[in-house]
Amino acid sequence: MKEQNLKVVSNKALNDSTYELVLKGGDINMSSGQFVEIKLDNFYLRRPFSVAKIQKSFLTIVYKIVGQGTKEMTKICENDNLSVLTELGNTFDLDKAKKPLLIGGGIGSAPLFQLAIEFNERGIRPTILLGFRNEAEVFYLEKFKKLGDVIVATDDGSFGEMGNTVSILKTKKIDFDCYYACGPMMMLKALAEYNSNGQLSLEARMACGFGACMGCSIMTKNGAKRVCKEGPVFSADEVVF
Amino acid sequence: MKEQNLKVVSNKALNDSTYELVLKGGDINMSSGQFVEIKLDNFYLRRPFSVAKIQKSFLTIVYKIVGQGTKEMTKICENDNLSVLTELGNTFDLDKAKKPLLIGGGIGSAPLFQLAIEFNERGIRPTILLGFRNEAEVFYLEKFKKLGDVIVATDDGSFGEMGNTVSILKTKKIDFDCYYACGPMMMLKALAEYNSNGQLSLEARMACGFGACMGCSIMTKNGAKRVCKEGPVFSADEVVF
Amino acid sequence: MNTKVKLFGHELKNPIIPASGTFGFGYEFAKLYDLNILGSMSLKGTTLEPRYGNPLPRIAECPAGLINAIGLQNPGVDKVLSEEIPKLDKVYSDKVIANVGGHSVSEYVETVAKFNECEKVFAVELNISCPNVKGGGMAFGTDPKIAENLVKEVKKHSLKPIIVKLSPNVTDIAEIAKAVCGGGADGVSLINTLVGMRFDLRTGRPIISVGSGGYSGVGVYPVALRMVYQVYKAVSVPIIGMGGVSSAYDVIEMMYAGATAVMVGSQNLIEPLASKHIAEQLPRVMEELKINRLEDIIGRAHNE
Amino acid sequence: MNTKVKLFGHELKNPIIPASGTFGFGYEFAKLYDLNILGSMSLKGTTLEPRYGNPLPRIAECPAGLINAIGLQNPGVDKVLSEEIPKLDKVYSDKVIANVGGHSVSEYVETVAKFNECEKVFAVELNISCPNVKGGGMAFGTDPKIAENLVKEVKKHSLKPIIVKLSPNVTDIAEIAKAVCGGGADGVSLINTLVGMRFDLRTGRPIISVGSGGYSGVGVYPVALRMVYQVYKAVSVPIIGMGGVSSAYDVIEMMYAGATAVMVGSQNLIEPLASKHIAEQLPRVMEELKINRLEDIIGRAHNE
Ligand SMILES: Cc1cc2nc3c(=O)[nH]c(=O)nc-3n(C[C@H](O)[C@H](O)[C@H](O)COP(=O)(O)OP(=O)(O)OC[C@H]3O[C@@H](n4cnc5c(N)ncnc54)[C@H](O)[C@@H]3O)c2cc1C
Ligand SMILES: Cc1cc2nc3c(=O)[nH]c(=O)nc-3n(C[C@H](O)[C@H](O)[C@H](O)COP(=O)(O)OP(=O)(O)OC[C@H]3O[C@@H](n4cnc5c(N)ncnc54)[C@H](O)[C@@H]3O)c2cc1C
Ligand SMILES: Cc1cc2nc3c(=O)[nH]c(=O)nc-3n(C[C@H](O)[C@H](O)[C@H](O)COP(=O)(O)O)c2cc1C
Ligand SMILES: Cc1cc2nc3c(=O)[nH]c(=O)nc-3n(C[C@H](O)[C@H](O)[C@H](O)COP(=O)(O)O)c2cc1C
Ligand code: FES
Ligand code: FES
Repeated sequence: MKEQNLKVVSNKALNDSTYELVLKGGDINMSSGQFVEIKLDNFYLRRPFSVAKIQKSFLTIVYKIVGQGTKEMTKICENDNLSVLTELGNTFDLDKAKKPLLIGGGIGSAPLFQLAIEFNERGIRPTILLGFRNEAEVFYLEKFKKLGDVIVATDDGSFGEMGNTVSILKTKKIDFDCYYACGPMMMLKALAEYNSNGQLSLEARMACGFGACMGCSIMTKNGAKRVCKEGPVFSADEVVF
Repeated sequence: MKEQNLKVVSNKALNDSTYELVLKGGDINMSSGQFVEIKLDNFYLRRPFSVAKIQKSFLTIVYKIVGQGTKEMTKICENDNLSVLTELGNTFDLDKAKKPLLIGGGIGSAPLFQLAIEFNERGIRPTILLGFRNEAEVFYLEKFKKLGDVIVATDDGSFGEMGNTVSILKTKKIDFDCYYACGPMMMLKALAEYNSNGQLSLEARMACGFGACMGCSIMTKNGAKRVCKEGPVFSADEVVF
Repeated sequence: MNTKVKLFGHELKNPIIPASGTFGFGYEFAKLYDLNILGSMSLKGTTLEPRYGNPLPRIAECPAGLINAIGLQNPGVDKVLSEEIPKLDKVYSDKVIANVGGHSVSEYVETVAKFNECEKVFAVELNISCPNVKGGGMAFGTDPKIAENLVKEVKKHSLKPIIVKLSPNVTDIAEIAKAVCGGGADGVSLINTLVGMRFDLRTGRPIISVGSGGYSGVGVYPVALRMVYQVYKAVSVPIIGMGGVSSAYDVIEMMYAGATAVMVGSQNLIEPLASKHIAEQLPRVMEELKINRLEDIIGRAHNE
Repeated sequence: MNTKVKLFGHELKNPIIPASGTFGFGYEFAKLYDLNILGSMSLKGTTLEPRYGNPLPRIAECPAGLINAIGLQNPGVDKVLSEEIPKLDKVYSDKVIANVGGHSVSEYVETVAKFNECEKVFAVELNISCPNVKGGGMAFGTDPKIAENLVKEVKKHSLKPIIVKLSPNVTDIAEIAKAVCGGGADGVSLINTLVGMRFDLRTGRPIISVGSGGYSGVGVYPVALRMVYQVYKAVSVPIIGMGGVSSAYDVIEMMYAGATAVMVGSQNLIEPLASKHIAEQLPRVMEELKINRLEDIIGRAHNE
């Protein structure tokens, strides 16, 4: 973990409710699955966000407006400086898959982008299953298509297949050995019940984000683990939902 | 009273501990004696400052670093926007004097600058007695000299006369009919005891600054009065110290 | 968006009420905005006799609020009735809440009774929780028996509904709430200020002239919410919630916790248009949260 | 600048101590900075048996702090002694304070006694004020008789000085402080968290899984200062002050109020280097305020 001051390169809307924030700074030594915590003016706690892309000293996150803090974040401007804790949490384990399936639910698709990049760096083109509520929420589609074979589903069928990631997974025959999923807790739970051979990136309300407060401890088959420290990536077969 | 967003024109040091902040905004309808309240980021209460100069839509305050808020104010930059309550408090009564004496103690000299301007506008050149702790604290000297006959005293004699405003007033023969004073409470008290024909600009710790909280009420011979509303300028003979 | 709420049969156009002591007697704010946007207002704490209050300094800043020790400065109930309320009546057409402080049961009783004939006042808020008055104020608010007895006596002589304002400086606020309801309180309001202190970095001495004072502002908000929630579980009279409210979102949370109406205090002092802004923001926030009728959400946090 | 203070004969190089529950067992912070800059540290609350604590969410944000309801998650005293403290010992050379929670007198007694042989620990802090554990924790801290009796029993079996950590959720904290001193407490620490709540704007339900939790952070600072001041007047044992401390200026104010040492809690969570920064800032602030020996200012607010 490091506390860094990063400069805002850009902060732009990808769709009505989703933004992309690009930061530039000294020393970004991170991999897919890890997250950062951003300090916002006038908010007490930092806000955790997965890295969506890491490239040399550029760090990209993709965030969805869900509350006061993320609403405020849309006002961040180019050249602003942000205090960011970097290198938080563990990483996805890429060794688990020869034929990976990446499953993203809504904004949970964000960390899968960096994961897809890393698989491509290993010469593996993953299958990518993305679920959104509706067409308006889709983001990064063209970018994902460059990195893998993409299936998109929307709850209302306004784009791609109609359904959610779990229903698609159950009905469509997708060839994969291990899946990597991030999205709403409900989705992750349904996935884990359906197939335990996967990795799940979890969320929890956090105070510190670096292991000091026990605010984010979940129960696993191997005892209590902190989402921010032993996680956010857990094996689908160990999480006790 | 008005709540306004004013733009910072400049914020520069006059000496080691004294700064001048110039703001520009819509509608500055104020006179000498009145004050403004400035909202600072990360501080709950606004900070009250007398206007040192008003010129069309430009408003100047002169402030001294005494605590966390004024220390933070030195970081205000050109083009920043500040939320300011303007047109607060009453004004000096210029009609009281044909031969005015303006008495400033330290940073209390600031509001006397606008007062001196107003006397000049009436064709009256005031006598101006300014007391400082030492040479390093003197500010606006050349500017004051253009507007009146200036006597400067310092506690340690490092500049001008040695002594404080009250001792100078007692020993030097100064020709005046009514005085106008702003400075530390101790000085104002000594002045009022020595000569009751004057106007005093008082300070008090304030919450609102516009008459709502009763946080700043002083006792006067005419009952309780709010420094922020019936004041900050009071007649020397009415204040109960 | 229906923002109406009812208190003791009296309908407020919205639940936004400036809190006692942070809005004077209201009329001075009329120069800033049309007060008729407000659901009601709670007047400055009034005592039988005029009071100057505590020596200065009465105010100390805190990272997320302020400490005050005004000491109930007010012109006395007679002048409030003959001068202040008539002035307010000219600029505000709805009815208001009188706020009464005191040092003894008889003083409270006598002061409250004086409002009986005042049509502008639809309820009297009994401040038994002021931490800034020696030998009175808060003492009435921390002992359930003393509180109950006071309310009983006051009720005997009052023709108006009595709202009892509760102190947060207690181990069990629900116990006090039950006691004042036992005494006949028609409603409760909470929270008053938390006792707090600050010290002068240079001298080491307390900043407030009388040592400690009452702490209010956004810093007390989570405590206020918890206490409103607790009291809602304990009693069935309407609750007026307050403490650190600074936005329409905060109003909604207070109402979820159990408040029928919400008072805005310190925020008026740092942002003079606060109560107006909150009242204006409320319908927009209701729309965002898909709330059609504000009364429907009172106590929603308690639904299973 | 002499920043040394003494607690029970043990000399601390400065009064800065990370507060229990906000610093884990310390060693994980050693990757961030050299812990030896800290006067001491208070370990995560420890119970006889391992505890998972409360379900998630355990954290809710507030405008000037946070609410936590961890529920004393810890690996149990045996593992703390055999694994956690040895790990800490490798990266921190000074002695530390163990923090003990419990559900019954016997659990407290047994857990405290286990630290008797642990050289790394120079004092045990008895948490009788945790609002997050049902049927224990805070109940011990709000009734003076129960508190006194607990301390008495613990003292019989402890070889270490006992610091009793007091709850701010009481009408009269001085009364509890006197009671625990009557029971033999060697020192007191305060404040623990204030009970607070937040509600989900969308559902209306409490955010914290168990409803309410403990509120801490800069928002509690004025309450903490007042209580330290009150307790200093009431008892003569050393006081460890905490609650909302976020700078060396705050440390000075706490000491003026009566604290011999000062704990830094929530600030560690939002600014990982907070305790280090405060320890570094302290001599500079002493110079600015013309304080040569820090011990001289303890309780200065009480000088006439
Ligand atoms: C490890 C991790 C990675 C994440 N990655 C992303 C990402 O890449 N993109 C993205 O848009 N979001 C991500 N989130 C969720 C994101 O942190 C929240 O949406 C955000 O904090 C909400 O802040 P707010 O102020 O808008 O919401 P508010 O509800 O106003 O926030 C109040 C408090 O609740 C917390 N909170 C609210 N919702 C959540 C949530 N779902 N998870 C955790 N804390 C929450 C906030 O952090 C804050 O402390 C991630 C969360 C975690 C734990
Ligand atoms: C009507 C009026 C006019 C003023 N005009 C000027 C001026 O022209 N130039 C100038 O430099 N100063 C002026 N002051 C004093 C100025 O407001 C304080 O020096 C300033 O608020 C200190 O803020 P701080 O954060 O640095 O100090 P801190 O001590 O950190 O502030 C803490 C709190 O105490 C209050 N406070 C501290 N000292 C004073 C004080 N002497 N008077 C009132 N409140 C205080 C602050 O406003 C704040 O609420 C004036 C005060 C008043 C009431
Ligand atoms: C300056 C000031 C004066 C107050 N005077 C009174 C009063 O006279 N009577 C009363 O019942 N409460 C009084 N209060 C308490 C407020 O009405 C309110 O209960 C408290 O401030 C909490 O709300 P807030 O956090 O929104 O300010 C006063 C508060 C402040 C800040
Ligand atoms: C996440 C968290 C966990 C805590 N756990 C404990 C604990 O185990 N034992 C204890 O005595 N106090 C615990 N506390 C209370 C703190 O030690 C401290 O008393 C309180 O937070 C006030 O200080 P602060 O405002 O500086 O945080 C905890 C506080 C927080 C925020
Ligand atoms: S958020 Fe503090 S331990 Fe995970
Ligand atoms: S500061 Fe509020 S009335 Fe003067």
